[in-house]
Amino acid sequence: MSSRVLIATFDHEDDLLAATTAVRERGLRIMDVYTPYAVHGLDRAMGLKPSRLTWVCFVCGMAGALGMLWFEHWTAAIDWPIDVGGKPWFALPSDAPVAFEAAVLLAGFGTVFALFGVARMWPGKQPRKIYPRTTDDRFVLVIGETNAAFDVQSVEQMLTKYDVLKVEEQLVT
Amino acid sequence: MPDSTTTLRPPLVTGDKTLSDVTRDICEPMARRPTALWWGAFSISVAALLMGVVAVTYQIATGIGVWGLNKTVGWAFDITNFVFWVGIGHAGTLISAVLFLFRQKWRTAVNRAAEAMTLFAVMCAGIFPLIHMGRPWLAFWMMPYPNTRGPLWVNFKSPLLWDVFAISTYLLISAVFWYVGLLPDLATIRDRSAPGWRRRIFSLLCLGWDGSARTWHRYETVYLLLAGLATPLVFSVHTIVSMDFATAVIPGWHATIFPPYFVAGAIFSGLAMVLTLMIIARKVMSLEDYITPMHIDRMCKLMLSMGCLVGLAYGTEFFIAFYGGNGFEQFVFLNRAFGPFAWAYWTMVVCNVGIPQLLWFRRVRASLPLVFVIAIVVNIGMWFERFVIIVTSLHRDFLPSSWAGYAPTIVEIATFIGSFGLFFTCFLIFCRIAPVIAIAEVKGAAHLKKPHAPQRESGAEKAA
Amino acid sequence: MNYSELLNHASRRQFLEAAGFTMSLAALSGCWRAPTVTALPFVHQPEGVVPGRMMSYASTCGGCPAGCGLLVGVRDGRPLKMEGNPEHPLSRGGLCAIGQALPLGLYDSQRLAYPLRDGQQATWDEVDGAITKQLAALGDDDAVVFVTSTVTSPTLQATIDSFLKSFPGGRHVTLDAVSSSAILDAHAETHGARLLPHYRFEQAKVIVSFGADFLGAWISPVEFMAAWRTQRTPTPDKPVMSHHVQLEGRMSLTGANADRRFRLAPSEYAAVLSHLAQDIGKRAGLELPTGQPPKSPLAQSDLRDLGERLWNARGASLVISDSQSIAVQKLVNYLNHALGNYGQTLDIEQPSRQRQASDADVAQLMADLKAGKVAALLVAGTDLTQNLPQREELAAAIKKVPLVISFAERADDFGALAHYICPDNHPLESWLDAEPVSGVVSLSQPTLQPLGQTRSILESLQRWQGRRVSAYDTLQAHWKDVIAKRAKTSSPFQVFWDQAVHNGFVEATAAAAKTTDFQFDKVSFPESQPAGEEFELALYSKIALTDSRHAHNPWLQELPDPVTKATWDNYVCLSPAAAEARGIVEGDLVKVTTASGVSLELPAMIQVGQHDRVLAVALGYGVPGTDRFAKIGPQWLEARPTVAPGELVGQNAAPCIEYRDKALQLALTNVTLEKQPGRRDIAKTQRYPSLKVPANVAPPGAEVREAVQETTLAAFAKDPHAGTPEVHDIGAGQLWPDDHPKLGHHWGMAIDLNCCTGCSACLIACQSENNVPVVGKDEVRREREMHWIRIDRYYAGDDDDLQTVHQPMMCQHCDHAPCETVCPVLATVHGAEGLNEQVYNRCVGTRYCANNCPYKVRRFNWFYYERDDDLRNLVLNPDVTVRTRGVMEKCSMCVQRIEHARIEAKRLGVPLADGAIQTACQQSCPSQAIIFGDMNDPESRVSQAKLNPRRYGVLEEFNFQPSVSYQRVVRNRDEEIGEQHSTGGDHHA
Amino acid sequence: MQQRIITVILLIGICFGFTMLVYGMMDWRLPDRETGYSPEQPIDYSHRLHAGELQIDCQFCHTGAKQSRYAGIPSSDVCMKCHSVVTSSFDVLQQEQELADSEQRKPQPIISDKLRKLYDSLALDQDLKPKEDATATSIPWTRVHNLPDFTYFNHSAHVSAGVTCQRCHGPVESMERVRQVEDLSMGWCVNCHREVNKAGVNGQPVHASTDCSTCHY
Repeated sequence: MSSRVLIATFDHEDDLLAATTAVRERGLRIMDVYTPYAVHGLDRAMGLKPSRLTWVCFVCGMAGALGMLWFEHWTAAIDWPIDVGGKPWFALPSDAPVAFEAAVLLAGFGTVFALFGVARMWPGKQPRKIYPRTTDDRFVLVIGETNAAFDVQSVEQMLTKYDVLKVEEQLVT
Repeated sequence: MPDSTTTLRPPLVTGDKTLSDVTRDICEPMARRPTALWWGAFSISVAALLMGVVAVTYQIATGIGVWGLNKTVGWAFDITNFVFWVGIGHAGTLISAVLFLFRQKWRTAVNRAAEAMTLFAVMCAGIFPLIHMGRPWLAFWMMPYPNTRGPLWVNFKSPLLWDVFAISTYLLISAVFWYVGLLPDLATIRDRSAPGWRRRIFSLLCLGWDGSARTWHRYETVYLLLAGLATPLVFSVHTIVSMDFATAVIPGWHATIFPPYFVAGAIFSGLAMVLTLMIIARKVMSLEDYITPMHIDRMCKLMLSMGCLVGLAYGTEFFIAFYGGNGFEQFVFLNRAFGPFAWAYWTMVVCNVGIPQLLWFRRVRASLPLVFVIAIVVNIGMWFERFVIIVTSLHRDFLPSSWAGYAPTIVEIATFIGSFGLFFTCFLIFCRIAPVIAIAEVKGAAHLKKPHAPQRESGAEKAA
Repeated sequence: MNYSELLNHASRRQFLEAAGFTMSLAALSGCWRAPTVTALPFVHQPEGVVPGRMMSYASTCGGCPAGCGLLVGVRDGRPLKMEGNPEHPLSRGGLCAIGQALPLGLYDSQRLAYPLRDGQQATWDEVDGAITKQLAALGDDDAVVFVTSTVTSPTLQATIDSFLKSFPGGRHVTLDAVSSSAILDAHAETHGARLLPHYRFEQAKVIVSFGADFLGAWISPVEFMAAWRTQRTPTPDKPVMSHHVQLEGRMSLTGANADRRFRLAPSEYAAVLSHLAQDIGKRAGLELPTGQPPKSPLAQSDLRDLGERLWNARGASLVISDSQSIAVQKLVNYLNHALGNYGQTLDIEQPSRQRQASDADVAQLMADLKAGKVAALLVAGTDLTQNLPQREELAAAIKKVPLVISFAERADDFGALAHYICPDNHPLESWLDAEPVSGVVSLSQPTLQPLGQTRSILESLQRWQGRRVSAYDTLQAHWKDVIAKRAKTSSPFQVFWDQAVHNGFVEATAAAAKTTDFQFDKVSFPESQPAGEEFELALYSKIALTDSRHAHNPWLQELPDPVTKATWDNYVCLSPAAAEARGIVEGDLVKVTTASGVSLELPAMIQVGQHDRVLAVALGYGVPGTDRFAKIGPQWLEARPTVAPGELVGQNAAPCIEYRDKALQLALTNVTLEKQPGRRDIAKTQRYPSLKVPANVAPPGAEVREAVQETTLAAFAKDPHAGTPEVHDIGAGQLWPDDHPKLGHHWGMAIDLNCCTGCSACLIACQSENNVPVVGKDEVRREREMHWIRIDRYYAGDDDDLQTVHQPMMCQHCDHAPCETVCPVLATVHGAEGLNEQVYNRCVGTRYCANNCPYKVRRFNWFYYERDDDLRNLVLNPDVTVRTRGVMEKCSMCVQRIEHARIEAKRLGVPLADGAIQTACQQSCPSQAIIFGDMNDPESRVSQAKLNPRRYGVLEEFNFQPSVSYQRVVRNRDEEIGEQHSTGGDHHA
Repeated sequence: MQQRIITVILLIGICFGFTMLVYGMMDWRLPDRETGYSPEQPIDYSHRLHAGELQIDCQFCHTGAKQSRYAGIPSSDVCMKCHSVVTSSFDVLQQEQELADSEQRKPQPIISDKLRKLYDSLALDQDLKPKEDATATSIPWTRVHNLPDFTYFNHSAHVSAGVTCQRCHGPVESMERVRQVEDLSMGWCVNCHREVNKAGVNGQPVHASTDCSTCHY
């Protein structure tokens, strides 16, 4: 099924931010916003919840640390206990460094791959071509059709006071 | 809303640019043919690299004996270079991660290059522990993998093993950090470049980045997390490197001050290297508008403070040796300052503590040539620091009967030069194929002026 | 999807391509099938021979005339390990470096494998035929001269005599490279019998040696060391030990072990001896030597003290000298006589036969040769032209001799001049006997078939007298006729013989030598010659290369001299003062010219304790053919050859020898020294000579390292623990729990530094047991020698009263080993029995362990040390891995011997007894300074040694918990604390 | 579709190939891929016959096993203990005997081809008399069980501890030609040592050390 969307293009983050807020107040549905760089405050303007990737990071980190600690102790003291310089079997201090590195490694990779997962990014993925120059100098606000009065003229009217460069309507599948 | 021009801080990007200017300025050098200057630098680096390759091949084919080591001095150039390069690497992460956490916007100009530098420096560093082995082809024995020997695992109590994990983790995380930072810019290049292999490659690399605010939102989180991980990682890595010595029993190595001492030294040397590179890049890639004197000035201040920190560490070592009252310890430090390797020691002190003091003067900080020279001097000094720690401690230890000397052979020197070859070759290639400056971040951080009189484009009407 | 379906989609070809490609990868992994190994069993297995088991055969060492008892370890038909025969009455289980190195000489690919005729390979029949013809042609007045080094073998002596008897003009001349003929001649005058006393150091309470290096290379060092040692172990309840005074010009190993050492130029011996003689003579109330004693270079107080000590120990004192001046030796005899030492510490009833040379005969021979009066010249056991002065004239003269025969094992300097070389068997290949001291007759038996077509000299001589008798028969016959009778055995000969072969020796009393009363009139004070400013030159022999015979043995060439620590070279030793005065630094080339105009150009060695007017050069170098070592050791970019092109290993100093008053003088006066341009680095294994750290970097209060502890007898008598430095409390409480109790055995070692003389026999013992490679001069110069044992030598005191200590330093097998903690791949770990194990095949070669070893005893294989000489490889011990390039190695406490002993005990079902395991170094230590054993067994000798109040551990305050401990040095001196470590640190390379 | 199949094959194959490669590379010096190694021998001597059927004790021929590092390959004269009499298989000899009886003549000596080689090595002629022209030469057997040079296995220790030969060499008494059964890898050694320390060797408690220096020096 296809739906109509309005695509408003701006050339400065301030306009975009203001517009976004206004549009949401109007009760219009913001499908997405495309910007050349991370515009601060946009997430609030769009009303995005804080990402849960932090937890992924934490869990991976813990897994790395604990897993490695256990592995070190198991290899050195349980599977084949070997006397090294008369050091004790339970040697937490000397196990710490590697455990820490393992934590960092797992946390880092876990988080990044989680990002690729949730953001649907993979090598060779083709982005939609409909928003030109969003990776250069254009800020694009995409408004989706809702039951609320989705009236092209009025929306455009509203956006002009935010120095919108252009507003166009499209059908998206 | 606040106009960026009214802020008291000097602007991060000078020359009244628009967003598209920024994009163009940074991307165009890549599209252009390389300059003669680039070719010159590149051919020299490759020559050096080849020299290194030859030296290492000869050494691995013949034996470690082709180095000047002996029964008493078991490490010298090899590990010195290793620590030296790891140290260089650290400033990269420091600048990109730590300054990011501290919301230092000026970092955006240099962080990309700094991260790349980290990557290549760590690559150079990683080579030395590998080739310093008597039987490098068995290096994989350092990895705890299931085997038919019992299985026989590895010694997790050995600082060298900690090194293996620290360095490889550091390399991987730095690479990821760098790559994630590159994603939006890769997309920018993809969109700038005309359809063709170039475009295909970049669209493959940028994982279909489309600048969606939702992605940006998550992306920011991840980047923050990575920065948060990378920061302790840097400190841990050099702490562990320092433990190669600190956990040993050899007087002059066995010192609890080493972790902070080494970290400070690492950052110090790293900053020096970043400065060196940035000053060159600025000229060669004509990026004066992005790497402004203000950046240089900040780096100099940081470097100066690190220099003083390092100086403090040297002083503390001597004091502890004297105060600790251990004859062996005291001897080692006297021997450093007045023994056969005094020349190395004093070179170190002058280069690391003496000369950087010039940076107290604004005029010095303002003059790029001077800063450049000082940066080089610091690099030299920091190399000697590691040399002094390793060689002077080893060559005269407990029993006078086995006291020995040390002098490098051609092979060692060639290998050392080779590592520089590798580093610069990688860096020059990087300058050609990836944006040296984080486009998206500059745009975000610069908070450019809104272009006057927005020209409305036709087409909005047609919507009706 | 299934296979058929798949084929519908992908064409067969594509599939095969894909599959094939992947298979090729898998196939790669299969490439490493081990090569096929063929095993050749015996056809007829000899009785009692079990492949893989080492068997010992008693024999006699043929390395020098000292004739020490030998146990030859033979494994799978190869003699591998030389060990001392503990039952032997003279050597008492000790064996010196030369003896240890015999096998390498045996497996020398350059030994002659066939006789030579005019330098061409020949068959024995040809050679025998020609020689017998020429011998038969000799007229009655033709002189046939048979030159040998000292012959201690009764059978060989008899054979030579019977051979010479068939020629009216036949005579036997004995030539010793380092001769003692003055001692024999002196006794001929004072005791009416030309003999060499048998010195009995075990009886000597006071030893005064004038330059005699009896612990180093003088006459019979192993025997002397074993005897000397018995007087060097003071105990708390019996704090007595011998007092050993050394007066010498050069710095000898014996001087390094003396309680009191005086610097005295050889020309000054006479003066000091005269004063002592006068003193003792007066005390004994004997007729004094005629004349007036010259002015003494020694302080009156010292002289009085010496005389006092000697007199108080009369009957149990010993005065000896290596001087080749008969006058001096007569004074020595006078002293020993006046002190009543004859019959006590000197035995002339059953004299020594280890030196028999008569230099007068040698001089006569040289004259005859030049005069062309010699018709036939046969030389065995010595290199005539190499060991004598005036080589050129001599060589020219020899060329005129119609028949010249050499029995040398190779075409040496003299062999090159000989018409025939009839190579004798290697000592390990031949039947022979020896009587080093009258009354002790020992046998040597072959331990393998001769490797080449060499032939025992016994057989050759028999053959030339027309008798086809094997060496074995000759020997047995002589034993049947003579030795058995002397031994007064009641058992039948076969039993006696089997016993002798089994034990390796028999006690066979000899008729007491006929001596007269002491001839006082023969002894006189020499007229004083004022000491000039010119140098004196002392020619000496190193412990490893007594004469040219062993120059082809790389183990001995690379053995560090125990005093100078130099390898692969000889050099001119001179005192620091002398060097400074002439602006000479170590390694500078200097030119030494003797009064007779002979000159040598050698590098300078600055030697602490050397007399300022004395130069010293070692004999036994510059041997033809030693340029073979040019390429020994690794060859790489910056490698320097061990022997420079056109040169030899060192230079021959024999041309400097002068024949004066009936002896070949090794000590020469009026020698000049001049500095030459250029240098030659000397490869030393120890650079820094002292425990005192350099003054300019010495922290106050820590100027001296306490690695070696010493005390004086006086202090020891008061408090057995005297000399213990106050160490920081190592703390009873440990940081970690002790998770590694040593429940079973706990191997440990104790080394008594008061007995260790530094003779370095253990180095070679270890090298031969553990397949330690030879690395060549350049690698030693780069401080990369591979010896597992290092004998640290430290000087203290000033040049006029130099005190030296020797400390064998090998892996200490610490229970808290710093090396183990740092190895990333567990290549060096701790065994349950306290051994620090090095696993070569696991080592990746990071060298971290070596860096972290506080004793610096780990050795790294910098290169692949060549093992391409297949014959030489036969010397390798199959029980020890030959290490490859890039791995670390170190002392393993002969773990292979531990394992073997353990398994044997298990096989025989007996407990592992103390002493069942002997490490290689311990077994052949001539002074039995090393004890190895189980520290958990309170009865074991090592446990006892660890209770010794003199015990201490090196660097033990660091809590490394070394398993090797040392016993403190005790010097027999009166002062409580010797003015220790005052200098020495100042002169170093 | 077709392409995808090829990719799948390639992927699976490459994974397989690389795992093999990696497996091959680790410890390639250990002879653990020698399992099943069963080389041709100069004389196809049957352990099944001698050790199995005839019940000859292993150490009757391999005398070194108890007292030496090496079990040792028997010298030719050991074989002669029996084969000076038994020159061929029993029934062949019997036939000849019967034939000879029927023809009233002395039976001719019959020597089987296998044993011919043995006698040649001993330089014995048809009537087992020494030939004067030939000299005895040992039989070049091919070693089946090989360990790396840096590993010291001592037969004596294991035999006197009561370990059966089969424990390492497998059921030799059932083999026509000897085959390597175990992989002789370090892990295999160590794990056996661990077991016997717990379980003991046929009831007897033993101490089998797992120190490195037990096998490596």
